[in-house]
Amino acid sequence: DDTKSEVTLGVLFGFTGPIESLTGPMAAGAELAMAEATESGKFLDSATVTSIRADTGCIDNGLSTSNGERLIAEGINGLIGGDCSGVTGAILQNVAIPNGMVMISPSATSPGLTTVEDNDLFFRTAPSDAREGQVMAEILQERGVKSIALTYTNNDYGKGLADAIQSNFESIGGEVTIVAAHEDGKADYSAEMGALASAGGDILVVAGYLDQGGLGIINAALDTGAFDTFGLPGGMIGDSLPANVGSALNGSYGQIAGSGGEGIEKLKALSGDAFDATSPYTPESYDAAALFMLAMQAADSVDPADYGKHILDVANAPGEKIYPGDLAKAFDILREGGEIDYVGASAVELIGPGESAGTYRMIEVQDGENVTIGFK
Amino acid sequence: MSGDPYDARGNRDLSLGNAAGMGKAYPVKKGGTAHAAPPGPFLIGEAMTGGYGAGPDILHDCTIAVDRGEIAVIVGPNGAGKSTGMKAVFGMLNLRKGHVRLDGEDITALTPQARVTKGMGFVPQTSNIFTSMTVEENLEMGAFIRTDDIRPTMEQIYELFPILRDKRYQAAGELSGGQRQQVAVGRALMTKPKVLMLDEPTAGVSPIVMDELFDRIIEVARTGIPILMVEQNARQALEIADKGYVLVQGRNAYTGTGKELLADPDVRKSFLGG
Amino acid sequence: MQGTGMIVVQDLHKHFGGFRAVDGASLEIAQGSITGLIGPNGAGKTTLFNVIAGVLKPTSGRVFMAGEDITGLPPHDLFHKGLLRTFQIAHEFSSMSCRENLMMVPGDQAGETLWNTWFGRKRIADQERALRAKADEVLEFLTIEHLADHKAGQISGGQKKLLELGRTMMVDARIVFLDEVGAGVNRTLLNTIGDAILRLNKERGYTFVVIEHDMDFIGRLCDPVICMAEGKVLAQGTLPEIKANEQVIEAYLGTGLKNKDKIGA
Amino acid sequence: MDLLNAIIALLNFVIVPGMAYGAQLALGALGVTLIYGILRFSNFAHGDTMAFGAMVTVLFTWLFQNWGLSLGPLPTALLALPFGILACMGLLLLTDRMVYRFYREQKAKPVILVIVSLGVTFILNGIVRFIIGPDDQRFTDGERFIISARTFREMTGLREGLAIKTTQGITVLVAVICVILLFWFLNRTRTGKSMRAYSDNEDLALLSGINPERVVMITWLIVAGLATIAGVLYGLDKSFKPFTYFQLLLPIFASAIVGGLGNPLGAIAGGFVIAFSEVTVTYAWKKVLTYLMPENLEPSGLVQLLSTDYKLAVSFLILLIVLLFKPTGLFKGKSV
Amino acid sequence: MNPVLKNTMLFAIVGAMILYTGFTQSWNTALVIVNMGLISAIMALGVNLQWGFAGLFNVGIMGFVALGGLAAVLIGAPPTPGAWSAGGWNILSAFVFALVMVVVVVSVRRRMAAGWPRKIVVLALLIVGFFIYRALFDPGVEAIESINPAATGNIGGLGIDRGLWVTLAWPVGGLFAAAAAWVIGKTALGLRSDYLAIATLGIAEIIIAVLKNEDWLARGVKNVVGLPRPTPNEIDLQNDPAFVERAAGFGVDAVTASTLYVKLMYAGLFTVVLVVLLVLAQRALHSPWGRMMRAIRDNEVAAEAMGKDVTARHLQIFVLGSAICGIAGAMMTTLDGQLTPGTYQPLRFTFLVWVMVIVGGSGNNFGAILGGFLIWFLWVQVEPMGLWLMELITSGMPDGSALKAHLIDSAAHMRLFTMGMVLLLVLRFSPRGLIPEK
Ligand SMILES: Nc1ncnc2c1ncn2[C@@H]1O[C@H](COP(=O)(O)OP(=O)(O)OP(=O)(O)O)[C@@H](O)[C@H]1O
Ligand SMILES: Nc1ncnc2c1ncn2[C@@H]1O[C@H](COP(=O)(O)OP(=O)(O)OP(=O)(O)O)[C@@H](O)[C@H]1O
Ligand SMILES: CC(C)C[C@H](N)C(=O)O
Ligand SMILES: [Mg+2]
Ligand SMILES: [Mg+2]
Repeated sequence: DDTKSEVTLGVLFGFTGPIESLTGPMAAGAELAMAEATESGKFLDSATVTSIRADTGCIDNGLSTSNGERLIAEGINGLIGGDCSGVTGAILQNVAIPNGMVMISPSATSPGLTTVEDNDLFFRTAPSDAREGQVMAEILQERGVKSIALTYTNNDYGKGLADAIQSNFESIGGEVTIVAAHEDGKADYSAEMGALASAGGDILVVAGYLDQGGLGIINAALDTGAFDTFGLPGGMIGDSLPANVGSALNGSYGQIAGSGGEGIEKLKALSGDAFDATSPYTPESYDAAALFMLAMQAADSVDPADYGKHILDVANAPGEKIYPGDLAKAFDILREGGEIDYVGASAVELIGPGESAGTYRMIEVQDGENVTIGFK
Repeated sequence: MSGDPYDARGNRDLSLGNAAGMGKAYPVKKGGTAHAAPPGPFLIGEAMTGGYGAGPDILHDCTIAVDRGEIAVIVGPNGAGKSTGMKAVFGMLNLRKGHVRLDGEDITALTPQARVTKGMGFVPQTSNIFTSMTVEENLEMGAFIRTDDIRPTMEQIYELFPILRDKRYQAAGELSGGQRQQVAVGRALMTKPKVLMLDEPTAGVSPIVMDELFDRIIEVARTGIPILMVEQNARQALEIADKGYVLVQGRNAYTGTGKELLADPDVRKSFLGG
Repeated sequence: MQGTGMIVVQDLHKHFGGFRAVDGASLEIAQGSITGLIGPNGAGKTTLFNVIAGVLKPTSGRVFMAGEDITGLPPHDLFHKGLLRTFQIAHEFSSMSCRENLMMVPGDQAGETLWNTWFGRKRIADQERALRAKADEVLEFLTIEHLADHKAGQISGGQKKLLELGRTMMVDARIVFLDEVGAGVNRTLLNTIGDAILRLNKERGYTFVVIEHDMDFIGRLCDPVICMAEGKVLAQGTLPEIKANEQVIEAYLGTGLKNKDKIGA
Repeated sequence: MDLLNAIIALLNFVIVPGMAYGAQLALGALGVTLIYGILRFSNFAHGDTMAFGAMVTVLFTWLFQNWGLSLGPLPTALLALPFGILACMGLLLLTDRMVYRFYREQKAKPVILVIVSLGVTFILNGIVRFIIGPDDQRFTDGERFIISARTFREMTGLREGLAIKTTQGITVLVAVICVILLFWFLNRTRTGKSMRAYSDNEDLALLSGINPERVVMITWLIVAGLATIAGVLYGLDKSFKPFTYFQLLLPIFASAIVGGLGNPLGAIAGGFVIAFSEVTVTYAWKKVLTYLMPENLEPSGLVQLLSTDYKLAVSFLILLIVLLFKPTGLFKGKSV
Repeated sequence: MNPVLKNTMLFAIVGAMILYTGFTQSWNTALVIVNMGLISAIMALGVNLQWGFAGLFNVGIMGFVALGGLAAVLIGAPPTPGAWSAGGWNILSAFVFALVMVVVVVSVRRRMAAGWPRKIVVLALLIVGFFIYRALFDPGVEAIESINPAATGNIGGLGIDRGLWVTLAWPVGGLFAAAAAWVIGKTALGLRSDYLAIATLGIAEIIIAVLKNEDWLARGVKNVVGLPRPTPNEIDLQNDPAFVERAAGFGVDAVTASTLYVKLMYAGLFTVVLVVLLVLAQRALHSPWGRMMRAIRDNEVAAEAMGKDVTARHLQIFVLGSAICGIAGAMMTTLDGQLTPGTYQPLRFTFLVWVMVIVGGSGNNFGAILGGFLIWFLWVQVEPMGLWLMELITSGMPDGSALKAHLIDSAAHMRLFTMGMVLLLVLRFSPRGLIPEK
């Protein structure tokens, strides 16, 4: 099946379950890149790229593995996914590695995945949370924050991120008054709020998801008047948060993986009204799909064994910088044997075992909008 | 934790799998209507054939009837189909053959609750009280279809069974066996029925209450209300009966006046204990 | 040692909330007797049974069986000590066949140990055969052999009571408590049951305690008879003695004449 | 030592949120308990029924907001609530007709109904997400606070603020009213009693002239009302998101059970037990103690019995303990 | 129709559906379904034992499954160097201390007469005990968790990772679950139906909470990945010339052959477990023991009066059923190769198993097994079905219409919708389950 005119990419996300509201835009982002490649007519032998979606439930290993196998059976050439770090590990071990399938996750950010044995098959366009912790600690320090209360969503992402923030912040002399987990999708966060408020702190750092427990925590904090400024890591950055919370969020700040607004702006322009390009991990999803196709183009093959090696090449310098919407140009360069440096929507820079280096966009909420105030 | 000995539901942990509250009867399908029928006894279940659900026939061509002012008593060995016959008359199982007529109307197709509105009252043999409701509420439920003042009737019931007055606010499930039986009969009497059907009303009640009960039954009958009754206390029952049926294996075996049956040596020996 | 009786009950109380269902009852059941227990509805007979049989915990008081204090022992222990009982409201195993209802009773079945069910199948098979024969015998005696394979939940009210009695016949008991076995049972059959009770009493030395409202039945079987009322023992003696007792007549028996004069009137 | 601030801190972070959450659970538990009490099965679809009713209300609220209708300081959703209830009634009667009635006629065991209701849950799940999507939806308007923390602080000059949200107030009020009404209805009215009679002994209910189908219908209608009210109030206070309604099921069932199944008073008691056990046991007393203790004795740690990670575990633990002492719940509930 | 024939046909139908998946999708997919089907069937068997035969309403399955998973970690994961010396012994001594404390409290309660003094002594003992326990426990935990938290930070396992020895984790998983079930049973089995249900549900949540938050044990939500498997590694097989050659002999490429080979091996192992458990269960149930259990289920009071120790029997079957769930849980974790506490959700691990039991037919082991396979098949395969349904519905609509886009977008939510539909349909046509109890 080495036909180079029909490429399929599997999109394996949790369309149902705890992050079901994130995955819609994510998948749409990935498919946008595929459509772009198809329309360019310059990808391989004017290949059409189609996606096959399948569900992970975010938390269901069994379902994820089955669906992974199903995608393999459908003859996919690359696998975009999984989304949550837990199932991503399961898919990697049980589907990708045995089948020699390359897998790029746009959103699995757990530091644990950095060291996992992956036969060079696993990449991610999102940085490990270990890095974000460092960045956030620096930002807090620069703003003169002395003490923080910290709450995280109780999964490997939240826990890893919280650990990173805590250790980095403490090592530069800050005080973490409390680290309290919160479960997503729960009915009520009064208990967490009570503990957080009691512990106190200059600001409350919420290492959660913006339309999950994170939102609930922020609402509870504002309602009770316990905190009025929040530190917002990547999972909390998105247009829906200021929209949902309202003016009370003004002045809160944070960071999200991403470089120069350029990439994301281009993606926003590209997506138009079709979906929300700033939704978390949507840029990364676009980039994951793009990376697959660029690597295939570079290897001139759709066989994972061939193109896998090229992923790092196309993602990193040297070469021409490629942004969303530039795929056609990139295909041309690659066809001619040139080099590209894919920047994409989320400033992709793959380091180490193939994960995003993590340039971060510093955000502050002003007048009910996320405003980029710098980069780190 | 000790179980409630009267808790006929028994198993404590199978509650979810227990069909209590879902009922055991297979009542007539809704939507049937009554229509005029040839004259005959006030209440008659004629040539009834049928059984439970899709199971085998229990009743075979069985006829039971009672007329105004009469007491009719059904006797027979255990499992003969006496209770089944009563239920059939009340529309609690689907008849495959036969008719039920009440007061010149064919009511075979009526649901039980429609028959209640037509003036039939019934005390079943088992699970004949609302165990979780108080005695008084049990009586109120007996009068569910009535719209007039029920207090006088309730007073009468308490007069008849004084113990119930003492226990009026107690859950009926906490009563003794005989007390429950009294509640059950009281509930049926509350309906002020046009015809009363009793399935072993005296099982487990003490002699003194039994006498009272028979008294009251006679009294009720004398006001013109027909009474159809199953009894294992057959001799006492047949003594006051105008009509007696002996059922065996779902069929009418002997029929006659109460006196006749009492006198019949065959019947005495086989069913009345000599 | 407490007393000499098979069962000795000392100042037993059972209260439900404020209500005293059994209120200081003391009695003694002689070894080898058939004792009748009568009393008005709500006198506390069944409650007394339940306390003795371990279904209910007494509020106070003690119960002895053959000199041993059995107060508060759970029913299954009492069963193994030879104390059996029937229930006033039949407690059949409704989804099991009538035969199985009987076969489950004996307590020393090898097949009730998991290990044996896996690795001792021969022994179980032998035992089962014997049990089955025994059960069929009992069913036949109760005239319900045709119901052997019927589900017990789907037999008539009276048949359930028979099955209830049948269970006590599956094992060798020392004392059997019968709670209104007769209510709802055909009188002809009740006579046969009475005969069986007498036979078990004579031949095997079972002690019986019988609650019944049918004075004929009591009269045929029981000596002595105990009458309870309002949770206390009202009187004790032979049936004629009891029948002559004014208090008993007033509380329980009544004159029995009332409806006689109304018939035909 | 500053007693007033300590009390206010406790009120603000424990009592008020606990009350509101407890009332929310109680409202949900009322529906569950009613179905259990009358129809005799644990209805897993209740969470999604709440979601459905709330969804319809949200849609109507948006419509009204578009038209410019409003209730002043009260949320417009209250205006839309009747429509949500009506739609929910329709839905429940339809599911009863299409699904549950069959099993009733079959005399199916309650556990079958439980699993069937799980099937209904899945379907409702799909329908709700299909219509309104899986995302958070905002439909709150009107005055957000009865009193906000800032206003309170300015008014009293205390360091601690006390916030009471309008929705919290409404929720508690409505929950209490619903319980009283339901209790009165079931225990005092003829229809209510006939429903209890039906649940006690269906055959005998037939013999008393009670129409079972009517009882079932009334039950579903009440449940629809309760579910929609509960769903909307929850949505107003927190947010409307289909997924959380399914998650809400667990604490709701816990409330109904710890209070005693089938008993409306139990539902409200259970709701508060669950809510307060979540909030209090993991509460960090540092703040309160700091106000109470002389300065040099101020606690350095959080003074927290258990970390909030275990809040759910703790509330279940408390539930277990209650059940061990009261095996059928606080209010002697039914066990079918 | 003759029931044996009917049942065989039902099994054949499910088999055919899986085969069809094999032919139309891939044999790998089919085998994945088979393997999880086997595990599900075992879980269903355990639940059926408790519910179908003893009437115990256990909805804490998830907890036992998770404990089984924990066993897989503690047996299979590599030991963390230095963890034991850093804090392991502390923790262990804390546990021993706690155990001693419980014994002391119990014996004090026995010895002293009831009343205020006893209450005070007991309470004092408990409080003091708790603080000593924490004093022993906390430093140990801290020490262990600080050993390279991103990669380990846990106590580690025994590191048993050679071939079939890995399966040792399965019986150990059963033991873990059994031990937990014993404790739970001792306290909660007196409860009735739904009250027992919520109690077990709660305990399961507590178990999960512990697994999620006690990082020293199995890394909590940070997951343990790369657990050993009893099968050879696919990559090794692919690099093994002999294997490649043999695969070529069958006309399959090495990758497919290796993945199939591994899955078949799993399937074989699982089948052995299932068959053994099934035989044991069948024998037990068609014996006086089974009869006794049914009697207890039907009417506890009467069974008790007939000399059956209801409490003990309940405890026995609760422990057995839970152990089976534990075994299945360990098997599943070995199959996944990782423990992910966050994935333990009641819907997936408790209620889905219940659906299997009820749809299959409670009270019948074969029913439970059939239900396990069927429901798992549907759980996985309704997604494409839902999509297909949506495509069918929208096929008539013009491309680019908003409704069509909306419908296709919603296809993922149609998974549960379709599942619900199928569930209702099955139960509609056989309300007592596909293979009902006789
Ligand atoms: N669980 C209970 N709660 C409250 N009262 C109870 C309970 N069980 C029994 N009683 C009361 O205790 C009294 C004695 O009941 P018991 O069943 O022992 O009577 P009995 O002598 O067996 O009567 P019968 O001849 O009618 O069977 C009755 O008045 C009854 O109402
Ligand atoms: N719910 C049921 N389902 C199926 N069969 C039943 C059911 N109830 C009773 N039967 C069968 O119907 C037959 C007649 O039962 P019925 O209850 O009418 O007897 P009965 O004459 O009232 O006996 P008794 O004097 O013992 O009350 C019995 O043989 C029994 O096996
Ligand atoms: C999709 C994301 C919310 C997933 C998250 N970053 C994780 O690693 O679990
Ligand atoms: Mg009868
Ligand atoms: Mg009695």
